[in-house]
Amino acid sequence: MPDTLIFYALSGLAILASALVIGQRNPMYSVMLLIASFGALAGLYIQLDAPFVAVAQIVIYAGAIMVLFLFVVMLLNAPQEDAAEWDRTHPLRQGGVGRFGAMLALLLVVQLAWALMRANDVSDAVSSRGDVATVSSVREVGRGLFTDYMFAFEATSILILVAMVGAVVLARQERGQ
Amino acid sequence: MFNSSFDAVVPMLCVTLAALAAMGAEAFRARDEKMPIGGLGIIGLVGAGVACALLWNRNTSSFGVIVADNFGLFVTMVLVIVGILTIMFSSQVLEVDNLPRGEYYALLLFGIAGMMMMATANDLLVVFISLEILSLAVYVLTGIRRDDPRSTEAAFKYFLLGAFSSAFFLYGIAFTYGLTGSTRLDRIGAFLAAQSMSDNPLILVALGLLLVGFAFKISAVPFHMWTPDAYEGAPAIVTGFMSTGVKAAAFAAFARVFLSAFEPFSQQWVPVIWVLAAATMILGTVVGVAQSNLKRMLAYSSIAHGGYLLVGLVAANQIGKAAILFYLLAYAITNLAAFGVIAMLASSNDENEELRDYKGLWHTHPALAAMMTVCLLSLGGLPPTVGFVGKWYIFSAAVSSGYYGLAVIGMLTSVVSVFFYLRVVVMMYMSEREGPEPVRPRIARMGMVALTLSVILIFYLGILPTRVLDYAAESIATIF
Amino acid sequence: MMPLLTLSWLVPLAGGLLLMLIGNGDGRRNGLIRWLTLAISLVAFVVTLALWAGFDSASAEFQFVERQPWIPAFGIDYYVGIDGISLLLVVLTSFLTPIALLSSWGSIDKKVKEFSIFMLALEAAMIGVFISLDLFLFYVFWDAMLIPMYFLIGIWGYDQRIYAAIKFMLYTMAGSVLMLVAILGLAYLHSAATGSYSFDLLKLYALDIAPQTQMWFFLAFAIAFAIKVPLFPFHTWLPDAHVQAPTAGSVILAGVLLKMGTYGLVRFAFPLFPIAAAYFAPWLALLAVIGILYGALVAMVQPDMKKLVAYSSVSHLGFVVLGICAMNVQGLQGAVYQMLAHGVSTGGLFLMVGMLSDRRHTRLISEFGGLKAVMPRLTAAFMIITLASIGLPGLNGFVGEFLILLGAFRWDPRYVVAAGLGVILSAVYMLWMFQRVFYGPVTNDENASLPDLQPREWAAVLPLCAMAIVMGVFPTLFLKPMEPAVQKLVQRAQSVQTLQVKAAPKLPAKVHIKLVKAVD
Amino acid sequence: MLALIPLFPLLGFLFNASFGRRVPKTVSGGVASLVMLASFAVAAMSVWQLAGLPVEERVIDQTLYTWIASGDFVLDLTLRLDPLSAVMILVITGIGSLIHIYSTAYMHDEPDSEYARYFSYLNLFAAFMLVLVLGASFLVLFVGWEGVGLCSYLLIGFWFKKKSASDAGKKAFVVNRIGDYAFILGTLLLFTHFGTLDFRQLADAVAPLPPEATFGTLSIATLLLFIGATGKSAQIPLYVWLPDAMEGPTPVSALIHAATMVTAGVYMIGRTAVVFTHAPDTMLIVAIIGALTALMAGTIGLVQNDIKRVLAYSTVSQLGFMFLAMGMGAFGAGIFHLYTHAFFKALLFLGSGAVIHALHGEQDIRNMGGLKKQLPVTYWTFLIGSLAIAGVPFLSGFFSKDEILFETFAHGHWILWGIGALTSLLTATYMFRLVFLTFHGERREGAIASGSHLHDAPPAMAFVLIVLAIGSVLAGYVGVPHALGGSNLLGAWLEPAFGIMPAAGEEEAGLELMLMAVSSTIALVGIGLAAFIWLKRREIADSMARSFSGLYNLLLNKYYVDEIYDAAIVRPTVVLSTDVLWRGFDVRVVDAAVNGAGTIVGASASMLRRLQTGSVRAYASSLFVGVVLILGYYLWR
Amino acid sequence: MIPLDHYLIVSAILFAIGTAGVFLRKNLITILLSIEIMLNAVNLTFVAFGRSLGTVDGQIITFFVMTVAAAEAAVGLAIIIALYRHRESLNPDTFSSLKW
Repeated sequence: MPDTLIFYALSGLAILASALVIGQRNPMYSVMLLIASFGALAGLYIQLDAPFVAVAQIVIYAGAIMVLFLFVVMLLNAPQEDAAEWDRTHPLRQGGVGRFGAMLALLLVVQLAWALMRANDVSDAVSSRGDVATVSSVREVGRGLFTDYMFAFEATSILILVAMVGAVVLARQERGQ
Repeated sequence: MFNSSFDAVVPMLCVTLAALAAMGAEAFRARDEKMPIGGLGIIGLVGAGVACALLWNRNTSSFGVIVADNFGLFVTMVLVIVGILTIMFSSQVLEVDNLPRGEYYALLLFGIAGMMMMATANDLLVVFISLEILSLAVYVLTGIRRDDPRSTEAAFKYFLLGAFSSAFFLYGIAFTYGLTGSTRLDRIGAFLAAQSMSDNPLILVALGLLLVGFAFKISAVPFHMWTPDAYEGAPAIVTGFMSTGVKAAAFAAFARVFLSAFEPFSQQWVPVIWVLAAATMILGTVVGVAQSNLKRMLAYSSIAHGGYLLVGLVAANQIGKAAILFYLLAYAITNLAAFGVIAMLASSNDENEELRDYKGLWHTHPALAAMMTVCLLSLGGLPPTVGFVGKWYIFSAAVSSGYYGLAVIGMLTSVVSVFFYLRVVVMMYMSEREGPEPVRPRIARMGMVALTLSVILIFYLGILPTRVLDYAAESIATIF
Repeated sequence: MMPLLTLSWLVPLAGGLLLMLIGNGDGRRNGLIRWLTLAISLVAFVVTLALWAGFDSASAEFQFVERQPWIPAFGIDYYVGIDGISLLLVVLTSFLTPIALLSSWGSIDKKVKEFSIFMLALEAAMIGVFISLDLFLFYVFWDAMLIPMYFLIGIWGYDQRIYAAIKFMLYTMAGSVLMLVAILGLAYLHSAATGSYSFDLLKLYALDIAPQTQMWFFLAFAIAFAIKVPLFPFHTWLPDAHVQAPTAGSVILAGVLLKMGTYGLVRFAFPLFPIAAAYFAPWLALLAVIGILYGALVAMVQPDMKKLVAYSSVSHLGFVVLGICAMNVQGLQGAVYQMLAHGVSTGGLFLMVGMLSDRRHTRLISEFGGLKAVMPRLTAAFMIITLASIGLPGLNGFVGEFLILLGAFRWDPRYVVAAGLGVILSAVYMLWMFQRVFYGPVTNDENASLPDLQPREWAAVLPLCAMAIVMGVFPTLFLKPMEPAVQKLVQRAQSVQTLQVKAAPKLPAKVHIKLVKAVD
Repeated sequence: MLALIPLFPLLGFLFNASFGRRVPKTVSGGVASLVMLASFAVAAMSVWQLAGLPVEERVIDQTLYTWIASGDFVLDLTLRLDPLSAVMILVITGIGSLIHIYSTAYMHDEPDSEYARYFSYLNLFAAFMLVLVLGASFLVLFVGWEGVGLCSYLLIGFWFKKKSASDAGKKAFVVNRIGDYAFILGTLLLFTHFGTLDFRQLADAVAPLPPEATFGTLSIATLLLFIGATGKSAQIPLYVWLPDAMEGPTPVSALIHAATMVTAGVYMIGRTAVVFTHAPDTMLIVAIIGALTALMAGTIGLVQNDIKRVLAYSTVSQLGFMFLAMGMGAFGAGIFHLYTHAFFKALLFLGSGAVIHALHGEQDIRNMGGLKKQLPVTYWTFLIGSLAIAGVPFLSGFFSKDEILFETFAHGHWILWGIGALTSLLTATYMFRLVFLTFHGERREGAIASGSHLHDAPPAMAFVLIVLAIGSVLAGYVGVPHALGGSNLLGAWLEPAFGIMPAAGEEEAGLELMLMAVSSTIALVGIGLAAFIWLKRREIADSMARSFSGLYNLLLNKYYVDEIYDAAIVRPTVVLSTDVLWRGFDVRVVDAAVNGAGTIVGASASMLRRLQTGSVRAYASSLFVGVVLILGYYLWR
Repeated sequence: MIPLDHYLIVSAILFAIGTAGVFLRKNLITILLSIEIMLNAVNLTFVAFGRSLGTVDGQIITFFVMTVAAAEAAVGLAIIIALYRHRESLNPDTFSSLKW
């Protein structure tokens, strides 16, 4: 029962925070709220017997990535969303796009929920299978990472390299400027 | 370390090493030192090509997630060719636009490595990661002309939509994983074949989301919106590269996932892809008609070509699978060469990519005009070019599976597409220029060599396609 | 033995490639290139004559057959061969090409090299179309032919050339892609029946295709060919293309390209799908007859000479299609003969109209008048060709027309009653044009001092006039080689129909009656 | 041997066509005339040879080569000499030669090249005409048939700078083509039924059949053939070209449009007599058309003012007579009239030519008069010709015309006989109107040349006129009817060619004599009437024209037939073609559809490209729509 | 215990919120954040599925996703910086010089 309560609390928090993220005009607040949401998710991960992921979530996501965002927000010094009037000639450029997208998002939720409800084998308790110790073991995670996921792991290094080079290429100041 | 399980990654390893070498060379090069960094890339690519040749028919796999089957190797070969041609075309572009050489080549090569990975990946996660590798590389290449707002805008649009769509793709992987317990394609395939899951809506959701991810990368309608903008904004040669390399890799993975792992669900995905193919062919060609910017026009044309490739996927018979491979090759060479011409004619301050800029090109650059014409005719699918053989192959697949409707749509749209290809020819050959000649750079020899090579290939494969068709047929014999 | 058939198309193609090697930046070597091109085309002509010389007129089989695996996985071969029908068309092609080249001698002075290359490439592709026995090969040549023609019209044509070139290309392609689908379908049917793909025409002949399928495939083929012919109402590309093309282009277009449509009907559409052919023949014939009258009527009121001749082609080709639809020996032979005759006479007309338009830079009939006094030689030649075109006995047009009418009459007299009116109208429009251009006083001062035919022009005109007469006086020279092939086609059409009547009684009643009639 | 007959003129044509412009007139004209004479010689020899054969074997065939062969349709180029063609070739080569000779003088004012061109055409015509009559099958006949049409076209339009001339040439050709259309259809019909186009084989095939009681295949076929004949031989409704054909040089009118070509229709019916006799319905139509044409042309001829036009209508009228004969089954009589007509009509035309020549091109008889003295040779020969055509007894026209009228009457067609008799009256009247207005009386106002310049026909022309005048008198005596104690040699000679011969004659000699008397009277009355009106009381003519101005104008304008054709057929066709088919259907429908397809593509292109707004969020929404749709498809499927 | 579909629905909602954010916000950074939300939602799905399957694969995949998210964020932010340099704006609709 507490599990359920905790689950609802955390999920509620995550959803609420996320909803606030996209309901914010100020990106600074958005980042902060997103960190909160990530925190809630980390809680859910713990509940799902994935403590390592939860830690990584806090450290990598909330700690690293979000800080990156913050840096940029501050660097650009453009806290407010650009509310200037823009060209209203085209229907798709008006607020309609937002509303339309939101509606589609709603539709997506409905679709997914409906699919989930019709799927019969997902209603089992999430922890019905597997050994908690195995699942939550960092050792297992590490072993998996360097055996089955060895190649993916190596590939990730290339990914990071690309991101690095790319970020440098794009963001550095022009020489001589 | 060099056991058999390592062989399959050798091609991409070659390329990756070349990329690293390019980075290193750039890092250690003196400020004004000229260095043949592109040469490094070509060496790496040739190495990859040789590795492919050696791996041919050996059907090895590494780490369980990279399989060097003939299918993957064929696409890898296509990517090698794309890479070599791109590098050859690039030298002039880099010179003229003063782009950061080392980073450019490194990203290009990393991108190719990612593509190779994607083409040979046997694991959805690896597909995703490689997709990200190549995407990130291409995003950056798109925006590499930082001083050009259009270039940056293109990169931004491509990036934003790419990220958006990859989230869907990832979501699809998540469902697939959740339902089948694995991300390995062979296991998924085995699982789906064993369980009757067609009544499970979740697997269909997974299917749909994966479809979206791939459809985005191959710019199928309605996931194509980024394409014209990105293609137009990117430097021409990058456009050439991404319109061929990315598409080849994405299609390889698409075909692999849908024709092996999700083969049991073909009843479910074929109608959707049918619609996508039809819509893509129609929209690509129709909107292409209205374009006045050559790059943008070719962007729509490449959308349409994606549609033709989808037809091969719909047909999903032996011919269709081989046809996809052959068509990828045909399209890659042709399209790349066409963009190569555009790239070579672009000067630093004006890209000269409006159709009217090509007026009278015949008189100033007869060889370029002629080769451009060959490329356009090949894109239009006229014999005796490779484009014709490709189209013929694709549509015979469709007909063999009884998709006459799709074949007819494809044929008719290809007629319409000929219209806009011919408009370029009209400009080059049949219109006289009023006003001053646009400023055009000196045409580099390297680019001409690449172009000549492409044209020779276009004709060679158009007239004597047997050998390559056989390779394509062999490629699909080992899987599926 | 020499691979003569391959040579027949390879010679021009190789010649064209050879020309590419000649630098001609500022037109210095125009003369050399012209002569070289002419020489190449004459060599090709000699090769085709050698074909004729070695041809066994008594045999209905394909001769000079060459066969090399090309794309074995699909049963695609480089498979060429000719029977009497294709022989004559090949010879016609190589005969007209040098003439067309001569016609452009003076009028094309920009980019002579490229022009020559395109002309030779065009010749190669056209010959290829006629000799292919593999549908894939056929289609390759068929489509490849469009490219040089497109450039010829688009670069060297008149004011509206770009529109005309694109219209020509798209119109034709729109039809032919449907045919491609049908070709693929045929290959697939072959694989379904025998387990292997094949584009071999003879193997596909042997296929037993369900009537329903035949209908669709036949339509696909027939539309492609009908556009090429051009059959009413698919004809509107033709006036534009003809009018805008340079003289050489018009000559080839009228002389050879249009024949491809009718050749296609004879060689592919009818024998491949005999049941559908029998079903659709009345409708095709109806269109043909409408085309005959329509083309003639519209030709009559054209103010532009080239347009007039162009519409007259619509009318003449209608006869050809009518003959084919009759599917009996006379009709078919007449049709093939008419193809040749039309090639010679309409080619000649375009040639001479081109000469006039080169001299005066206009093709409007109203700009001319009284030329007989100024250029008696051209007038005489024009007269001969005009008469040939209106089917005067003793000249080439008559033989084909009469045989067609005869064949069609035996099939269904009603068509002949209508088609015959076209014979009247052809006299009206041709003679009217002749009168307005050549007779009367010289009203326009610009016409007063036009030079008569030059020796080079004679060289182009004379062979055509001679052919017009030879074909009219000794038609058996041409009828004989094609007869066995025609007989075979007719027998095939009838025997398959007989079989199908027994095998498939569920056909629509109309077809059934038609078939029974054909069998009787 | 037979082939030589047409070959000679053909060689003459080739010579004049190739070298004519470079040789003097004497050479070109001389060659042309010589080849004709040579041809005549060969023809005469051939006929002699034919006459030497027994009656039932009087056929000489010469097959040159197989012309067209296609399946079961094999057509040899065969020339055939039989009694019928014998008469024809003699007429053609004989009168042809004379006219060639005449032309050497008549055309002497033309420049060398035109002179040569003229003779080349004339030779070519002779060649084709000979092929026409020698041809053993429909198609060989058709070669000549069309060939002479061509030459007629060329010669009518000889003075091509005159628009009226080239118009007339074109009209002749086109109207002939209409007939040819029917002719070809008839040929095809016969071939499909009998499997042959050879006249003899066809006759053999048809002969055993009973005559058609109802309007069947044979009737249709013969009717079609007859329509062909009406084109060539200027009968209703296709006669309209012949009067216009007078735009050509006068010798041409004499040779082609009077003596030879226009009779081809009559000849053709004679040639296919067996078939026609099996189609009684058609025969009747032939007769009626012939009679009506004769009458109608006669009425028109009465008021025409152009000397050659009068003769042209007279020709039409006489041709009508011939068809009347053919329609009556009196093939011999028809051919007989054809033969005599050749002489006197050639004579008349050449005489008129001499007049025109003398007057330097003046053709309007209202501007003539009193030429009798200045042109005596012309006058006297012309007069003989007029007498002959009017049917004055014991001249050639009398015998042939009487035979026709007699046959008509004998077959019980009194109405047709009446029409024929009336036409005879008209013939005599208008011919003598012509004679009187031209040669008698005073020179009238507006005459171009003053008397001093007039000269009679030069020797070459005079010679020809005299020969023909003699012919006009004597030609009839080969066919003196039995009633007059003759033996109708010509009829007997022709008999085998027609297969069957109605044996009207001896037993009705009385009737025939009576009819002869009637028609002789008619002829004389006609001449008298003409003399009264145009010699004595010319004002009567004018007052009659005034008081019956409606009728007069109707006749003067040839019943407005040209105008009716123009309004009913030509103009609507042009309007239909221009406005409905070309500018309407071609441009507004087909091309509009084609371009419309292009426009639709283009329009949808510019519409669809608007979706590409440049806004990344719109792009994302498109993507998202795709996602939702695909998922929706899967979930709601 | 909490059934799997609860987690899945939570993640679906989060995912949808992410997608909605892409449309609703006119600030590039926020849009990027929305995409991060989507990726996180997927992570939750992975972990939940992994847990229910009883393996650690889901967790491992999550790490890769995080890496990818980081890389994307790096490149994305670099692009945003470059964009901002050109136009001084973060409104995505400012950047529509490429269209039609």
